[in-house]
Amino acid sequence: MNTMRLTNRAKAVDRRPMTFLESLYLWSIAKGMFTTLKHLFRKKATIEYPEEKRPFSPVFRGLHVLNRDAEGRENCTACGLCAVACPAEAITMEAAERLPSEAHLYREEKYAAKYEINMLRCIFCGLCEEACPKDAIYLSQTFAPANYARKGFIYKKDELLIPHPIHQREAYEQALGDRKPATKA
Amino acid sequence: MNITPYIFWFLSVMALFSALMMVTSRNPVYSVLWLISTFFAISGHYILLNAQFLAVVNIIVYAGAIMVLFLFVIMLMNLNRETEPQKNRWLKLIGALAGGCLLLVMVAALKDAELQSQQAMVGTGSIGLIKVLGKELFTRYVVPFEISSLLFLSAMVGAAVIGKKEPAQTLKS
Amino acid sequence: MHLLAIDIWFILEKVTLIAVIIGLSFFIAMYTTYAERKVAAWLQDRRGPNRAGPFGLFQPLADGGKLFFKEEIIPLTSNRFLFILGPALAMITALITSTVIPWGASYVDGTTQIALQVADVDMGILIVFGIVSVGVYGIMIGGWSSNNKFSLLAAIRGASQMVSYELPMGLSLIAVLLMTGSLKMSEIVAHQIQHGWHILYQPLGFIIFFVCALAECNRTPFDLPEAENELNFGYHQEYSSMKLGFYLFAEYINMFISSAVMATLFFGGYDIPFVDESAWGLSPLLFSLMSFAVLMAKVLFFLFVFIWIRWTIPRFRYDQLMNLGWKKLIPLSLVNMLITAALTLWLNK
Amino acid sequence: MPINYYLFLSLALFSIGMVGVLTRRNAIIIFMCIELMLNAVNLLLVAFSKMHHLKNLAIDPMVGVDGQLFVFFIMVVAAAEVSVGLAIIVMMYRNVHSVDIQFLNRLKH
Repeated sequence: MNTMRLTNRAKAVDRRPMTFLESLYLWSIAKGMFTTLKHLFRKKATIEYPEEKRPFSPVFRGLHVLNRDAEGRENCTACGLCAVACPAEAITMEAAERLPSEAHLYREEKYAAKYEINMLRCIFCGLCEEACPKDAIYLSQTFAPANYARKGFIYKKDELLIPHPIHQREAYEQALGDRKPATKA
Repeated sequence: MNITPYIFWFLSVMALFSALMMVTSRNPVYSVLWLISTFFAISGHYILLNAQFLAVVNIIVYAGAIMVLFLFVIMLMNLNRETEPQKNRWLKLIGALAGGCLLLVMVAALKDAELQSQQAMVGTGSIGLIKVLGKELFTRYVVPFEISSLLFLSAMVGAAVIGKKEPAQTLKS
Repeated sequence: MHLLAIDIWFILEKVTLIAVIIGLSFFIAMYTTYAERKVAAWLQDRRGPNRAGPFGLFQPLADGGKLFFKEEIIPLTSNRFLFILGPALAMITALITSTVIPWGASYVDGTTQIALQVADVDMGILIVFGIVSVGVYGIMIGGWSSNNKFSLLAAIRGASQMVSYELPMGLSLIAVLLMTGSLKMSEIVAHQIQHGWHILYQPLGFIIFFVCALAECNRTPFDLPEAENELNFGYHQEYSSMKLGFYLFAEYINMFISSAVMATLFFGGYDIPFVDESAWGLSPLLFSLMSFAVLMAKVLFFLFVFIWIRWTIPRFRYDQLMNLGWKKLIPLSLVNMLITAALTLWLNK
Repeated sequence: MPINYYLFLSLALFSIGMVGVLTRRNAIIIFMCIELMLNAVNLLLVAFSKMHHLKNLAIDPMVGVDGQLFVFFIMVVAAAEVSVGLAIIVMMYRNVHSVDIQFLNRLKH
């Protein structure tokens, strides 16, 4: 017997013909009934989803969020590094120059006028997050919801942007989740 | 006010109507169902006569076992309206006439019989109860009873032997 | 014709009783579907339906509502009349059986006496058998009139199963009848109250009866006529909407009634074991209600066992089912009957 | 009930069964008609037993039991007959693929 033993639970199959008592199956039936009865009192494995959620692991990567700084200005400068880093080519963007009157909206002079992520393509690898020099994009702890059309999965900028930290404090906190990114001051 | 006659007439009409439908319907499955309805009507009559045991046995044996067998056979042979063999019209007419004549003759013969005035005891009387029947069956009629069990056994064997497929036709399953 | 003579109070009493029993049967059947799902979930470490109402208690209502509002489909090539007759028959035969079961001790208050039993006839248990044997037609007619070969095969499967399991059922019952000497359900219960439950004297008979009851109700491990997933859903394959609901419902009512019959025949009916409850001096109403509650407790226990078995034991193969019925249960019940008969003779000599 | 009613009812049922036997060609239906005729006789036997019971109640309370036992035996015989008869019909169907009794005319040749 040179076969490798993977576990210690292997058992030789008993191929002896059944005795008369065994062939009545009475004991086996009783045993089976007892087994199921035991499960009646076990802890239930169900997690009732909308009310009760499984905790995420710290490295979980969900939908993307475009970050704002503490004053509520968008971090993104539309440098395109995330799009370049993306192995699935899910990110497209168009840059625009900030007007003087928009200084409270965008942190840098250049900003993303259009920013789209195709969630059908995205593989949630998190490379965009690593590529971003401005800490503008990171992957949150929400996961992709359902939609009726393909078009619904192409997330526009307004769907990606995190809520305003001053005007919508609660929603902002919620969107941040457990993983608070180190916002640059 | 006594409702017995009403029940009697209702059951009689039901029995006769179902019997007629049984004979005249083309679809064999319908025939079986109408015959079951007839048997229920006859069972109703038995209950009316307080022959409770026979009423229940009639349902168990006839409606519950014999007619199920008939239904089985008909369903398995897939008999329906289209495959039903028909006699030609004249033969049917003559058959109906012959049956009618039988009824006529018997009614005419029995019309003036001296039973006229007799009554059947309805609703009461204990002879239809299982206790009385059983006692009689197992004392006075014990020999016929045992013989009938032999008859059953032989019928069982007979049916099994007849119904068995020829060895050549048996499919290995 | 004293039985059928018009007595308005008598009729009123019986009609009320019938209405209550039918209502009860429906109610219990409804909540057995709920219990089935709940217990199935618990046995599999799940939670079961808990969305509709507290603990999901309105789930059966939701299911019923869903069935009612589903589209009613009558196949074009089916036999319309029989297609409708099938589920109706299944339902009627399931409900009629409840008439002869004594649901509790009679309410005796001075001269008025109200039996908690629709008809205490001499033929009691035989009537149950008669109705059960007629119950085959609901299945056969439904299966045949669907004009679908799978339905037809399932119907024939079901019918032959029911016919074959009626025999050991009847034979195991004869042993009980030998002990009581009466077919009257009320007397069978009275005999047990006096001499102890039949389960003590007839354990083998009870096991046979129980197995046959499982087969008669088309419950797992004998649910070949309606194996949902692998045998094409059985005789009600073409049914939809409330007609399907009737078939499913009739099955649960059958379960309820057969539990009641088992409790009555083998577990002393409405009797409380080890104590003499009639000596407690309860008021007649309370006494009747208590006896009814005791019977219901036994019935609910059996319903639980039915469900428990369903989620434990796998289904038989058809030849195994027939083998068990004809080659094991019938000889066993015959032996049981012979032993009982010999012992009864010997002890009564 | 007057015994006449039962007499004529069972006569009518018997005749209907008779007509069925004469007018149908399906062996199974003919068989069923015979069952109907047996049942008509059964009904009459029970009615007669109750009639005798009523008439002779004072002399012997058990009179009339024989009639009902007779019905019981008829049912026994009918059950046995059906099992064998249906087996024969099934056999016939297997051989000629029809339940038409006209086919059985071939037995003459």
